[in-house]
Amino acid sequence: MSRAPAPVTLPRERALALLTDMLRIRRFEERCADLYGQQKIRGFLHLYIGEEAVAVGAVRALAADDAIVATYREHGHALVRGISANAIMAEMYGKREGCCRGRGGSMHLFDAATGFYGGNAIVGGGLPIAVGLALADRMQDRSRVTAVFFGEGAIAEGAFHESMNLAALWRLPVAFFCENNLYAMGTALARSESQTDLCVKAAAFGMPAVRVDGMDVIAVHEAAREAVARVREGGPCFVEFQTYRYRAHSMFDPDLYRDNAEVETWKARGPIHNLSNRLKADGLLTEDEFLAIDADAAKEVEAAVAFAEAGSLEPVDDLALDVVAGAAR
Amino acid sequence: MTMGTTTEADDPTLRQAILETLQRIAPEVSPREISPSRPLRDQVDLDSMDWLNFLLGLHARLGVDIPESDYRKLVTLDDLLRYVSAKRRG
Amino acid sequence: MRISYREAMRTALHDALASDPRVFLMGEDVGKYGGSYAVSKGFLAEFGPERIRDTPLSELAFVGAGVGAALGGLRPIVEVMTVNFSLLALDQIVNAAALYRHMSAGQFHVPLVIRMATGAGRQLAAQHSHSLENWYAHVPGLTVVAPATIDDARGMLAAALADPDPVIVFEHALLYNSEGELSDAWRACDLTSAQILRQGRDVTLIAWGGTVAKSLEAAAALAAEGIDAEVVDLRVLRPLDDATYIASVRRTRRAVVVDEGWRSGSLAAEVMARIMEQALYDLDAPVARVCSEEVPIPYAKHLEDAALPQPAKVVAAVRRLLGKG
Amino acid sequence: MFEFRLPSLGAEMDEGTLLEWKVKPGDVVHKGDVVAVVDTSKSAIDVEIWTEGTIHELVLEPNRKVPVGTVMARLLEPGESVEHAEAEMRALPAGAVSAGAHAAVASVGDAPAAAAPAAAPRAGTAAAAAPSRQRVSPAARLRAQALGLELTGVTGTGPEGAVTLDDVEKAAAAMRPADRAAAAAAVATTPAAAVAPAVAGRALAMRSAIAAAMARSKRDIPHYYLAADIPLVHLQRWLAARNADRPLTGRVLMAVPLLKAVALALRRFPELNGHHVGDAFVPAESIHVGVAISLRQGGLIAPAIHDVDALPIDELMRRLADLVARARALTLRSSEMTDATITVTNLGEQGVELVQGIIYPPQVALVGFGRVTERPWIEDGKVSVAPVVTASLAADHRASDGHRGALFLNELARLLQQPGQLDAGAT
Repeated sequence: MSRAPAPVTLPRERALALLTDMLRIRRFEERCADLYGQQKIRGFLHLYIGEEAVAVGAVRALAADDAIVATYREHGHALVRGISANAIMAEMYGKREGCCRGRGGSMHLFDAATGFYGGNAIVGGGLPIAVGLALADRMQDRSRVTAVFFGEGAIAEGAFHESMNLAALWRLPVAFFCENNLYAMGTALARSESQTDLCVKAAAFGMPAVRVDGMDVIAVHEAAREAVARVREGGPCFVEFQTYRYRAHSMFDPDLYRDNAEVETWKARGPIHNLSNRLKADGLLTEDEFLAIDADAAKEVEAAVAFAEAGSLEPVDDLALDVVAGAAR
Repeated sequence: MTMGTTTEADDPTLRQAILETLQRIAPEVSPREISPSRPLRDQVDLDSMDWLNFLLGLHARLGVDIPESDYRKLVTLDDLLRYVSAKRRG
Repeated sequence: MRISYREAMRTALHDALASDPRVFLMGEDVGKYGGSYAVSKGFLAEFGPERIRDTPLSELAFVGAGVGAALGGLRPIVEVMTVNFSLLALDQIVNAAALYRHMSAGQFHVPLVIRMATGAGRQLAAQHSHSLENWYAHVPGLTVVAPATIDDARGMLAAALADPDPVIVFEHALLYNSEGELSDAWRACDLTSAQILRQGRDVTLIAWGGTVAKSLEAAAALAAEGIDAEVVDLRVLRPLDDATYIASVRRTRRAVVVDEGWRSGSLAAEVMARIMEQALYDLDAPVARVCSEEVPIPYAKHLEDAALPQPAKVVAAVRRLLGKG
Repeated sequence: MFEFRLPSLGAEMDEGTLLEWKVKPGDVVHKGDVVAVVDTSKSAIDVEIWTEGTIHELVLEPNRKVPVGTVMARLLEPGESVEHAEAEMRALPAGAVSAGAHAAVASVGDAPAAAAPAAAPRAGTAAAAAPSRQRVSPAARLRAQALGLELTGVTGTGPEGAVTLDDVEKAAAAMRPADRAAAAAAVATTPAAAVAPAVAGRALAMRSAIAAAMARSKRDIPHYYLAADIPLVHLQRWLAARNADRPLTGRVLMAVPLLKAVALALRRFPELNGHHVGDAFVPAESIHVGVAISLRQGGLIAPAIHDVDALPIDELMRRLADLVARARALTLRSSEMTDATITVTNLGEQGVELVQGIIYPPQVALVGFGRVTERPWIEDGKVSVAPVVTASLAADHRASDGHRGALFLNELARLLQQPGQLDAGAT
């Protein structure tokens, strides 16, 4: 990897925006790990560190009114999509000021205003829903695209195959964004799939399928833009983003299934310094500017922590709210 | 009732003894509800066997024997008090 | 007007499709085939393939697509051919449809109607004879109904579609051919109340779906013995209308719950528990139940009959409650 | 070996609760011995045994309510050995051995295990000692509580014999208002009054027993009713003279010569004295007069005085006093509950003149006496004022006819006017 960085093909402002988002996610999640250790955040916490380029590049490729269906590793997508760090952090604190008033937590972030349909903690669970959202858009003559994010682990689920089939059969506007981080919890792809070429699987449904370097945010962004445009034109599209999570699957995971060398290799390709190095090489970013962006990201996160700390608790009397419309039954 | 006639009839110990004897025969009776001047057997459900047992009880407790011929004099609680009191003094 | 349950259901679907462009029907063989119970016969020609949508055999995906379509502003009616197949879609029903409103703190809701045939009695053997209403009735966020009468077959669907949250409609397969008078009451169908179908003084038979007719039959037999049975059709299995059946049991002081589900963990058990909780001191006998025997439903007719609640079993249970058994 | 079973102590008795054994294994019992106290709807009854023997095994645990006919005890016949009895027991089919016997065997078999932790109860004995709990539906229990009714003795019509709300309501409806008030008051007051509900419960049970017996009587027995006025000038005079110089303990109540006269008259009218059993009347060999005794807590009981026709007046008085006392204390003997061959009721003390009674089945006649009143009386063409009683007869037309009934009342009148003859006892 001693090659000179590839030149940045995006306008500076766009590229800096991507960098900023990646830094926001990184600092936010690092703080989450810290807060988890302090027991401020509980439950399951799945961190996205290392994979930031995928959420940033892909979400930034969507139009403002497009829909997103995400997984339980979705803080990054939520942040990029525009849910405030305050609302997300407060949600993880279980506070009333959280985006789901403390009912969802880390795995179930929802936001109607930004078309963010969760936050699904069932592997593959979001895929059929994305198909349905797209069906509704098609039947109501809306040009919206639904982007559904899922890990490569979901490909083993029936829901993946059924949803791909349905979306292709009905030519529905779904962008299937597969975040292939190589491990379904602790099970490596090769240990769970007879066919490890995911694009072959997608192609079997008669759907365009692309593989992209998920550590390169610009590549991600451009591939996603292309895919979204195709989807909007007519019919679903599959994109495999090859990425890697630096941290374990969740906070409870001792990470015994992969060796340090592998992790270090991927870290060397880290999306943030990958982009910042290229921007610096192209003379588009100074170290001071980088530090300033990073400081802003840290500031946003600290503000979010303060916001969450200061938040209030949902009254227990409201426990049964929002089970069904009106009073709970 | 004048002062002069109340001495025997108002002997509280005697009254108490008679009422307790009556209660043993008729446990449901509340002594406070018995009017001393109204016929006793109108107030308390006493058949001839009860009456006999009542008199037997009085005899055992107070040592008074009441001949059958005197039964008709003993209509009210006051009658009994006077009668028994007189007998004991007699 | 005398019509069949199937016709009542078909008319209800037709009404819904005709009156609301957001409504569409989706499921296996609902279009070209006309519905496995012929409920949607002719609809494809009238409403077109977009709104009468045949699906592949992928319950998980098309029920999930129903959830997504509901989230996306439509009013999908998803037909799962039988409750047995619904198990393939259980994840989407339980983990998605039922939870979205709560997980999102009310930001999203899922106005989805899922219809499915349920129950045994046609010698379809173990994998096509389940009564799993209780599984769904267990889950907060779902409304579960079981139309047993012609009026409900006609009227419940509109109420279900008007509900902003997921409603599961269990149609007992034996009912499609049943006939009855359609009264004006169908217009007032709600998703909240149980209904007393027969008044009586001595015992309350609590039934729903396929056991309603059997309970009415049992009540008639009991009447011949001088036992006056009240029959309550629960109609709505979640939320249970405690007020109606508890009030009935308070009057009659005895109850038999008639449930085609298996006894262990049955909905009958839930109803009984609530009677215990709320009306113990009004009871004159232990609450009883007649459920399916705890065996997979067998194929052979005589075995199937023996496995299921039957009027005679209800009659016997009532006799025991009255000290006459 | 023979079995001693719970006897039926009355037409309406279907079951009883063993309160207490008066004997223990090894005791030798003789005819007429009281072996147990059994609670019935009427009262606690001393149950007698009518066979000689030695108690081998007490099968029934106290506080258990069992149907009439249940084996209560096993006895060795005179001369029979324990070994023989046990061999006989073993020969019985398994099901024929009572649960109690099983329990006893089990505890013996467990004996070596007694070295195990002392706190662990032995299954056999624990099971045997568990008192059987009366089944009462929750609704019935709540209602009974509200009414202050002790349910012991109320027969249940629900599943497994459970007392139902209807059973309580029926029993309550049959209660006298005074009982109800007393019961309700007892509920409202202190634990010291806790006995009152028990009494009220008995009243309830007795009420339903009376209801059952009387309903059966009116349903099954074709009654005819006769009455006759009988002057008691001589009797009253005779009685007054007799009591005048006697201490209280020696005095005789008017009821006694009335009872005696009935008994003597019956000697000539056997068709009024006995029982209707199955389809036929069976005249009794003895004259055991059931005396209707009203209980203070409500209800009515008619235990028998045996061989009244043969008893001297003083003895009859003693028996009557004893019977009334024990009836009110609810300690009657089983033979007194079952043996009456006719019933006499004396409602005259309440002021009524004419009684038209209902026969207590399976008896066939009931004699009633009204109040002794001063009435104008014409005899030998002369009008005088005389104490007069109206005697009535309710009789079973299946066993006798009105003509004979009328002759019986004439005979009764004759006897009551010749009081001197009443005391003889002998014919």
